[in-house]
Parts: sequence; C-alpha cells; structure tokens
Amino acid sequence: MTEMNMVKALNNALDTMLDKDKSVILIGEDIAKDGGVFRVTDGLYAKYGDERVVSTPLSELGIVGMSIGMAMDGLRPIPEIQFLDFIYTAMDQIVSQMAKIRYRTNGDYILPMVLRTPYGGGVSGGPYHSQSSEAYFAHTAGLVVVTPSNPYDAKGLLISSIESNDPVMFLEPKRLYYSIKNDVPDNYYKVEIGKAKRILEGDDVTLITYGPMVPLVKSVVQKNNINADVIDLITLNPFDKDTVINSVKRTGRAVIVHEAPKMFGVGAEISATIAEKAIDYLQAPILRVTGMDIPVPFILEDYYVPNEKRIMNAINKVINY
Amino acid sequence: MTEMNMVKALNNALDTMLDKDKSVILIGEDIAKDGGVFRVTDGLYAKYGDERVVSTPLSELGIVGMSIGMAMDGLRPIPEIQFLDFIYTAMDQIVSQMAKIRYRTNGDYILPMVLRTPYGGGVSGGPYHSQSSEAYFAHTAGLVVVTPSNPYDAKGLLISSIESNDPVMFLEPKRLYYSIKNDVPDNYYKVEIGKAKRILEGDDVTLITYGPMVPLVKSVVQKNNINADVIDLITLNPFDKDTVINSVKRTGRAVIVHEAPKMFGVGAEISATIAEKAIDYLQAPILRVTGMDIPVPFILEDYYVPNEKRIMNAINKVINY
Amino acid sequence: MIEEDISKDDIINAYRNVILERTLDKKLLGINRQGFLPFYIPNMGHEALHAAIGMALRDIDFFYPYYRDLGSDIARVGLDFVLAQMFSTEKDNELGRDMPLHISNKAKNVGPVITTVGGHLMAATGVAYSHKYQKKPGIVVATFGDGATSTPDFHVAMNFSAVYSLPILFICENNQWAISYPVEDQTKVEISKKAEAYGFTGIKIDGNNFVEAYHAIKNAILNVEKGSMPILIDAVTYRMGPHTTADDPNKYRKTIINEGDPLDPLTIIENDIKRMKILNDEEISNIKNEINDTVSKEVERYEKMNKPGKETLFKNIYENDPWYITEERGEIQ
Amino acid sequence: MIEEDISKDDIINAYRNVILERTLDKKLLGINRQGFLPFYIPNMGHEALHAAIGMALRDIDFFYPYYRDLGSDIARVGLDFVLAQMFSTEKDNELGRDMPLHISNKAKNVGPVITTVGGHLMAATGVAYSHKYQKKPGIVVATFGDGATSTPDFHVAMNFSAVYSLPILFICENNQWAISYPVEDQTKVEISKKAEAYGFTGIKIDGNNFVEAYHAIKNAILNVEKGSMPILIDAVTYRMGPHTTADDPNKYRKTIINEGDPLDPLTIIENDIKRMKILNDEEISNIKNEINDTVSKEVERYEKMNKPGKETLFKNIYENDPWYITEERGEIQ
Ligand SMILES: Cc1ncc(C[n+]2csc(CCOP(=O)(O)OP(=O)(O)O)c2C)c(N)n1
Ligand SMILES: Cc1ncc(C[n+]2csc(CCOP(=O)(O)OP(=O)(O)O)c2C)c(N)n1
Ligand SMILES: [Mg+2]
Ligand SMILES: [Mg+2]
Repeated sequence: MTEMNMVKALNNALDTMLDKDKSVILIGEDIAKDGGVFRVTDGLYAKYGDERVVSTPLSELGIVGMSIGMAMDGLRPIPEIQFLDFIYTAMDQIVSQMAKIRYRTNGDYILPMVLRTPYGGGVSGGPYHSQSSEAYFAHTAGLVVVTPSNPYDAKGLLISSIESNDPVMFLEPKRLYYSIKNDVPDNYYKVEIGKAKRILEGDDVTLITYGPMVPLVKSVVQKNNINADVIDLITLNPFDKDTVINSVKRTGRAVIVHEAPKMFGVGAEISATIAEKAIDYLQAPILRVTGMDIPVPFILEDYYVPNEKRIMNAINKVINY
Repeated sequence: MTEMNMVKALNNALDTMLDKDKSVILIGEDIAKDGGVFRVTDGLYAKYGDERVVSTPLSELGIVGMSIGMAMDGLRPIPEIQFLDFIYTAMDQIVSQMAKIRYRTNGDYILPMVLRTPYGGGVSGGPYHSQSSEAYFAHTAGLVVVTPSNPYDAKGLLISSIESNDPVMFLEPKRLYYSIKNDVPDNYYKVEIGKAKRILEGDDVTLITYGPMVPLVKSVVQKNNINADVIDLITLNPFDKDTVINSVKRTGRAVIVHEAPKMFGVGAEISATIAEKAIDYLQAPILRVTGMDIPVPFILEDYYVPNEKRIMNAINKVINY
Repeated sequence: MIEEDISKDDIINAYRNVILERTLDKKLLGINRQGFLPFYIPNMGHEALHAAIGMALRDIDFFYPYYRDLGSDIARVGLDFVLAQMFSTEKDNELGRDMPLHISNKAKNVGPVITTVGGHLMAATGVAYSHKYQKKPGIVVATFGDGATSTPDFHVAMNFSAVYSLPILFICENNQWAISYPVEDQTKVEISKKAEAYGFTGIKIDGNNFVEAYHAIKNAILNVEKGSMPILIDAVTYRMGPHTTADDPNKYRKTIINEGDPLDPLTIIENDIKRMKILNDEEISNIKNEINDTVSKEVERYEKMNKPGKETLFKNIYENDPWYITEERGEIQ
Repeated sequence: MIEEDISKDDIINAYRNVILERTLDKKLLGINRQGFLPFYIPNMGHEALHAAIGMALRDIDFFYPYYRDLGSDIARVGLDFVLAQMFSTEKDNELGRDMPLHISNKAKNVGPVITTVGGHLMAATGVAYSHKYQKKPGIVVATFGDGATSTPDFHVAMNFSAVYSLPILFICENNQWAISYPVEDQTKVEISKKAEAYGFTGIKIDGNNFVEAYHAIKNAILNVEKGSMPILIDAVTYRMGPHTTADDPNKYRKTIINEGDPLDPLTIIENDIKRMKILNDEEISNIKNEINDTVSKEVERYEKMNKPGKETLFKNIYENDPWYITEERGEIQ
C-alpha cells in the first residue's frame, strides 16, 4: 500500500500492465519524454522505450485509428487523448470503427483497447479544456464507458479495462487528479467494470453520481447530515441498474448529479430507467443537478458546475415533497 | 398546393430560398450535377450555378467547416452530409465550432447555417447508411435539432431553419423520403421551430415520437383503436416541453417511440423531463420503444426498428398497469 | 517485353481472374436488377488491377481492401467466402451484418471493409505498426479510391506511416470518379505526387494494364519491405459502370470506356494473350464457358442459402451481454 | 539591401512592435507566476514574424489567427482590445468566455481564435469562399503552428482552397515544437513542400528575420490576390519559452535560442537598426522605456478591471433562450 493521488495511481496501473504484458502499448501526444501534460505517463518512456510509449504527430484521428489497427492485430493499445475536448476529429474512428468492428465482423476482429482521456473542469481551462461529453460515448453501442472517482478505483479499473476484450472509454476526472489521495495497493488488482459502489448508506434519498462530482456529493451529504444512499456509478455503460433501482425502491427518492450538461445527458438515462422500473416506489420527482447547457465558460466556470447549494436545493425539494 | 413527397418538398424549399436570398448557398458531395444521391437538390445546380450549388471533394469536415466560414462571413450556407453515418469526421467542426462560436464570442459571430442530412433506416443500408444519432446533436448545447415527418412540415421547417440565426441540424428521415405525399403550398411558408404537434388526440395514453416513426405510431394507434394523444415533436432541441407535459398530465401514461438506440438516447430525456415535472400524474411506468443498442444490421434491420407488436406491447402494458 | 516479365502461367491465371470478376460482376448486376440482391457495387473496369493486387500480394501480407475490390477479395479469400458474404448467408463470417462486398477475414489477414471512405486507412497503419513491433513478416497493403485522398484519414495515415517508417503500401484505385465527382475536381495535382508531401515515393501506373500493374505492385511490396518506408501507388483505371446499383451515371457523365473498347482492361489482357499466342480462341472460349458455368452454379447456390435468423441479432455486441441487451433480446421473441 | 527594401518608418514601427510584444509577454508571464493571470501562452521568439504579419496585412484582409499571435493581434485590434480579453474583463468582446489570447473581432475582420489545433482552418477557407462569392476585396490570412500541419483540418483546408481557387494565405508559424514534439518527428518533409501536394506554391522563410518575413508575406498577399490560388508560407522560427505557463520544456529539450542570442528575433532587428544607423542607443533606450511604461500602466489598468458577473452566464447561447436555459438561470440566483 502506498498513499497516492490519481495521477500516480494511473501511472502505477500503466506501469504494472506494461511490465506484465508486452502487447500493451501507450500512444498519444506528448506522452513519451514529456510524460503527458498531466504526468500520467511520467517515467514510462524511459522504462519501456519509444516503441511502447509512443508520442505522436498532432492528430487524434491518428492516435485512435492507429490504436484500432494495433488492437486488430493482437496488441492492447492504450491511446491517450490529451483533453477530451480534442477527441472529436477522432469521433469517426470511435463511432464507426472502435465501437462497431466487433459487431459487424461478428467477432472476427475484437478490439481490446482502452482510450484514456481527462475530462471535466477544475483547471480553469475554458470551453476547450473542460468538457464532459461522456453522453456521446455512453450512447454509442459497442463501447464500454467507465470513470473512476478516486486513486484506488482508478488503478483497479484501469487494469480491468486493459484486460477487457471490449473497447473501453476510460474517462479521467481531471479535477480529481491531484486533489484526493488514497491507499493504493502496489501490485496488480482489479475493480470490476459494470458494478457501482454505494459509498454512503441511508434511507431518505438516493444520490446517483460518478467521476468528478463524487467527492462533492459525498461531502455535501455528510456536512448536511443527509440520510442518503450515495451511489458512485463508476461504469456509465453498462451502468449498474440493479444497484440504482434497489436503492431507489428503498428510498423512494432520487437525485442525479453530474458535471455534464443536463439536456439529453447521462442523468436522463438514469432517470428514465428509474421511471421505467421503479415508478411505484417514487415519492417525489426525479431531479438532476448538472452542468449548464452552455459551453464551459472560462471565468464563470464555478457557476457552470454543480455546487453545494444546488445539490441541497434538489435534496430538500425531494425530501420535503 | 401541389401533392408531393418529402424529397420534392425539400427541393421546393431550397428552390424557394435560393431564389429569395442570394446569401443562401448549398454545399455537399454530389449535390450539383447529380442532384444529390436522394435527388433533394435535383435541378438546382442548373438553375443557380456552381457558385451556389457546390459539389465538394470527399470530406465532411470540409463541407461543414467551409459552411462555418461562410456563415461567419454573412452567408446562409446549407451543407448536406450525404448520410448521417458519415458525419463523424465533421464532429469536431460541429461540436467545437458550429455549436460554440456564438456563445464563446458572445454573439460577435453568429452562424446562420442549416446542416441537412438523411438519417435512419429504411433503405437496407446496413450499419453505415441507417444510423440515427440525433442524441449526439441534441446533447450539444448551441445546436438546434429538428426533424420533420411529412412533406408539408419538411418544407416549412426547412424554410424556418434557413431563416433562423442559430445553427440548425436538419435531420431528414430517409425512410419517409418517398413513402408519403402531402399537399404542399407552392410558396413560402414556415413551420415553427420548437413547437410539437398533437397529430392524434386521446385520453388514455400519450405517445411521443418524431421523424421516421411518426407514420408508424399513427397507424398503429388508429388500427388498434387506441384512445391516445400522439405527439410529433418535430424539434428535438429545444423540444416542446409544454405540449408533452400537458398531455401526460391529462393521460397519466407515456410511451416514447424512436428509431435510435435506447440507452442514453433522446427518449431518455423526454422520460426524465416527465419524471421531473409530472411525476404525480403518472399512473404507469414511462416506457420506451426504440431501436436496439447495436449497430444497424444489414439483413436483420426489421428486428432492429420498432414495429407494431413492440409498440402495442408497451401501450398495453401502461394502459393495463 | 511481356514475355520476359511474366510467366505464361501467371498471365493465364490473371486472365482467369479478370474473366471471373467480369462474369460475376455482370451476373450480380443482373440479379440485382431482378430484385434478388438488394445492393451491389459494380467493379467493371477494375479487373486488371484487382488481378494484379490479388496475385502480387503474398499470404504473409495483410490486405486491407475497400468496398470495390471484388477480384482482389476473391483472389485472397476465395469465391465461396465472398459469395457467402455477398448474399448475407448463414455461412457469412459476419452473419449478414454488413453490405455486400464488405468482407472480413482475420484468418487470412484481411481487414474488415468499411463503407466510410478512408475510414480504414489509419487502422491499416496501426496493423503496420503492430507488424513492425511484433516483427511479423510481410507488409500491409491498403486500397482505396481517388475520392478517399480528400479524407482526413488519408492525410493522417500517410503522415503517421511515414513518421514511424511503417511497412505499408497504399494503392489508390483511381477510377477517376467519386460517384459524380471527377478526380480533376477532387484535387488539383496527380495523386502520385501527394506522397512527396509526407516524405516517401509515389508511383503512377496504368491500372488497366495487368502486366504493368502486377510488376509495379510486386516491386513496391519488395521496396516497402526493404526500404521500411511506405509507398503510394496511383493506379489509374476507370469506373466503367455506375457507382452502385443506386446510381445513374447518365446524370453527370458520358461513359468513355465501354465493354470491349480498346481501353477495357479485359480487352487489353485478352489482346496481350492473343498477340503472344498464349491461348488460342478455343481455349479462351473454353475458359469463359467454364467460368460462366461456375459462376452460375455458385451464385445460384449462395442465393438460395439460408440467412442468419433473428436469434443471432445480439451476438457479439460485447464480450458479455449487458442487462439491457438481455431485455432487448426478450422484446423480439 | 534592407535600405532599399523597407522604409525607415516601417522598420522603426516593426521594432516598436517587437519591443511591445516582448515587453508585454514578459510582463504577463511574470503576472502569471505571481498568480494574477491564471494562464498564459508565451510568444517569445515569434515577435519578428508577428510584426511582419501585423504590418503586411491590410485592413481589407481577413485575419484568422491562432492562439500564439500576441503581436499580430495587437497590430490588428490594438492593445486595449487584447488586454480586455487577456484579463477576462467586462470590456472583453467575448465576456471572458475564452482563454487569454483567444480573441474575436468581427468589426476588424478577425476570426475567433480556437484552442483546438487546426480547428479554424476550414472556417478560414469558408470565409475565403464567401469573400470570392461576394466579390469582397482582400484575402484571408490564417496562421497556425507546425503541429497543425498534421491535423485533418490542414489537409482538407489546403485541398478545398486549391480546388475552389480561393484567395487565402496559409502562414505556418513553424516554431519547431508542438509542446514536446519536434517538427522533425511531426513530418518527414519540409512544411513548405506540402503545398505541392495540393497544387499551389509553398515558400520557406526565416521567420526570425523581420525584413525577410515582411516582404515575403506582403508579396504572397499580392500573389494570392493576382493568382487567385492559395499560398503556403513556412515561417521558421523558434519557441524560446515554454509551450504555456503549464509546461516545463526542461523535461524534453534543451532550449537552443535564449534571449539576447544572435538568433533571437529581437537581437536581429536591433542589430539591423544599429547597423543601418536608423536609431542610436539613446533612441532605442527611449523606445524601450516608453513601451515599458505603457505596458505597466495598461496591464495594471486591465488587471484591476471588473469581470463579467454571473448574470451574463447564459447570454447568447441561442438567439432566444430555450425553456431549460430559463430554468437554469433560475438555479444560480
Ligand atoms: C466519409 C464518407 N463520405 C461519403 C460517403 C458516400 N460515398 C460512398 S462511395 C463515395 C465515393 C467514393 O469515391 P472513391 O473514393 O473514388 O471510390 P470509388 O467509389 O470510386 O471506388 C461516396 C461519396 C462515404 N461512404 N463515406
Ligand atoms: C486538436 C488538438 N489536439 C491537442 C491539443 C493540445 N495542444 C495545444 S497546443 C498543442 C501543440 C501545438 O503545436 P503547434 O501547432 O506547433 O503550435 P505552437 O503551440 O507550437 O505554436 C497541443 C498538442 C489541441 N489544442 N488541439
Ligand atoms: Mg473513384
Ligand atoms: Mg509549434
């Protein structure tokens, strides 16, 4: 066990898997000598060389596309997109190839690859260093989408993702990169894909969240002494329906919190699933506290992102309904 | 008034606006001499010339990107993407530029442009000629997303879109291109963006749908004598919340039907909005009948798309709940 | 000239390939018109080039074709495999999930054809990276049309493959049209020149002339292998038919090469064979009849074959079915 | 040589621009280190090129800069406009919505800077199309870095602008690095050669030498105008500082040009001016002092200026607010 932040935990997971499996290759902009702009790949180039820790020309299409070919040929590539905001020139590779090759070839080719990318705000990055577009990927059949909320999960989940035979979008909440430390086992371990975690237990309301908003939701609940189930989804697709539904059946109330914009966002699916499978148990509207439906503004980011006040308003509204 | 199919109605709308406004320019692959692969631009090249009806090299990024520049400079470009399935190399232009330029420049630049593209199945086109990815665009703050379900609406809505100062994604349900005819006024008229239509009225259940599924839902309701409100959304973003909520408050039951995959799809937002704003009126779960969460398969497309049986199962389930 | 460059057997083999592709192509077009094959992508005009590709590639090479590679595909994976896919049969390796001519065959080192123009070029580059990394023998050969040179993917694949010195041969099947858009509008330079912008060699060849194409491709494969740099071949040919069965070329062009014209690749190879007295008229006629019989028989067989049933719909979307797939499976019972 | 090519006033003007950019750049870096400016993109090394761009462009030309164009921006829209944006003030035309150096100024024909590398190149091409269509005078000038040449956008913009013979000048501010990635890895050829792959001219120039850069850009603008074909300029310079204030170049390179070195563009132009006896030491010193005072005063003024309040948050997302925006506005009251 070593106490470490998420960046170190991710670095440690990559190191573990590079060491364990020669088919693991990292590829992305500035990941080699520079160690990545957030230092997630620090030291790995020196240790594993330029064939396995590959800096690339400036093209996200190239990074993802090349990884797809590598995966088709038996490797386990781990492409990094420097910021999720720059992923869109690779969107065709993600939607048309990464997500569909297994299905349309009926498994003749599979794509064991993990696309890592930092997402969300927290670095005062303005409209192009702060986006949370996980809904696009969650909506894309064929992709697995995961996002850890602490260093321990980050390492275990990344290892599970690398060993998965499905293409995984591994979304790293950059606002949590350095802000929390956990005890993280030094060796290989896994955190299961598809399983949510109840990080707080309570009876009055279910709070469903993931990634960047998990510590905030947890602290708001604790600080305000709310008797709440707090669920960290960890996996967005396929999300852990049973944990969500069982909790809501017990509490009768649900509030979903995420940083991404509301309209047609991830929270809508969670809400719709509840409205389909637990309607009789609901004692209040299902509410969402989310990022605003605008680009992330540079100086007013704090008003964009959910905060204690907005979360408490929603909790109070459903509890007092 | 002339009876025409949707392709003719769209052609007529483009003709009307090309004639009316010199700043209107069409741009896309094969739209000039060939008249577009679905013939929507037939004859317009001959009438308006190659500066205004512009065939392009094979790049969707180029088509959308060039339109953005044109719109910035005061024109009203109408880019065509030959099939929605090929839009993804232009995704960066759509998400990073088209959707954000107005907001991030605080209106210094606005983008009056209409991106037209056929979507959905119905032509036995397999995984890359049949996609319904409207959720990506509906989730993108800054874009307006509309989709007509008949020739009359198609023409009026296209004219409204061209005159709008917001960037519009104009999604054309290709399965309805030739299959329905309407009386369509010969001259200029508009169909309002943001307003849904109640195309059937009833008290037992609300059916919410749009675009390609509208005729199917309507015929299923009529054939089975269901006493249903049937709502054609027409605009997906911003969708007409009031029409939906008012209807559900009256019927107490909602079924959403769309062709796109279910998970994190458009139906989830409709459901979540109902679960937020009309929970007390609900007498049954909110159900969704949708395309499957897989790529669109070439020969088994009929099992992918909602059909009478699946729609009736959902209706019966909520009515008999 | 030809006599020294190519063996008699090879040219007969090539000729048989050309005849097979032409015969099958016409057969499938006919069947489409009768309504039995919903969609087809005609290959007429590309046959000599396809024969050259099919014969120049070695088993160790990885082939990443595009959707207009009927002859090259048959040479690589066999007529049965291609027809099983063409008619979306239950024997189709892909279970009928993709359109005709969109094959995939991992066992034979063939990448999955994608409809999206250019969409496979970076994947091909990635396979080349992997080959180099894993020290696998052989190179990657990717084909694509002239329209594809305008795509983002082309640019990025050319650049990445040069930057990493990858063993990959890009073959542009330049049939001078991208649906209705002529290559003179697609780009203002010769396609072969584009390679220079990335630091490797581009070669322009006559793609209608089997012998020239065969040699050029064979040499290019060896040069890629030796030089460990990519090469781009601009193989100029002509799309003699419509773009697909949904296209009407009369709307936008006058077809300038018709069947039997001196520039028809079949005419060219047949004239070579006659001139060199490799086959006489009777032998030629026998080959044509024999191939015609095979095609008729095989097409009929695959046309009648069962198609995958709805129980296959959800197979292989993921390694394990998510809960919602289980629910959706229930909906179509 | 220089004497004939350029007027005394012009070179003094250029020198003042270079000094202004250098002084402001250092000031802003300092302020960032003290924590008052959250983020900054250093421009050191680009000053001569920026002066050349700023002076060669005419008001009728449309300028589409990238994020590292401090000097060119100031020349075009003025120091006030740039500082109002830099400090996200309430006077910022964009209301503080984008990062420093991401200006937009429609009134002065300046396109909105985008963070996404290459993301503006097709928009610039579209503006050029529109200019041509509307018969507006002037051309479009778009700048970008060496890294941008690898993007899809570069390829497509170069091709579209050639295919439609558009009046656009592409200027690559080739500072030899894309964050930690050197230009020798970015591409295996000289960037100027890439223009040939699209059918127009590419020119390589010394971007650290104001006089050379100024003439080359001025001529290129006229040639684009006359020839109605695009031109690509590869302006070789050097990023003397870190990529941004978040970057540490020591991790990946040894900086080879430092301030005051003979290759520093400021040194070059200062030596020219001294050699030609255009200004004496005292005059130079006066200019520096004067500019230093202005910079200090102006920066302080804008640093203290009010920033847009939360009531501006939802302005201009659409022409009219959708219902959910009205709801969301309510949430932050
Ligand atoms: C990215 C993309 N855009 C548009 C299409 C529609 N489309 C299919 S084939 C084609 C033309 C391709 O021309 P070319 O690359 O020359 O190949 P050819 O069909 O001539 O063999 C187009 C535009 C597509 N499949 N993919
Ligand atoms: C599409 C995209 N990918 C990645 C980034 C992150 N990034 C910002 S600047 C930069 C390097 C750009 O280098 P270059 O084009 O040479 O311009 P320079 O910064 O050297 O002036 C990178 C990778 C980005 N902004 N956009
Ligand atoms: Mg072609
Ligand atoms: Mg650079």
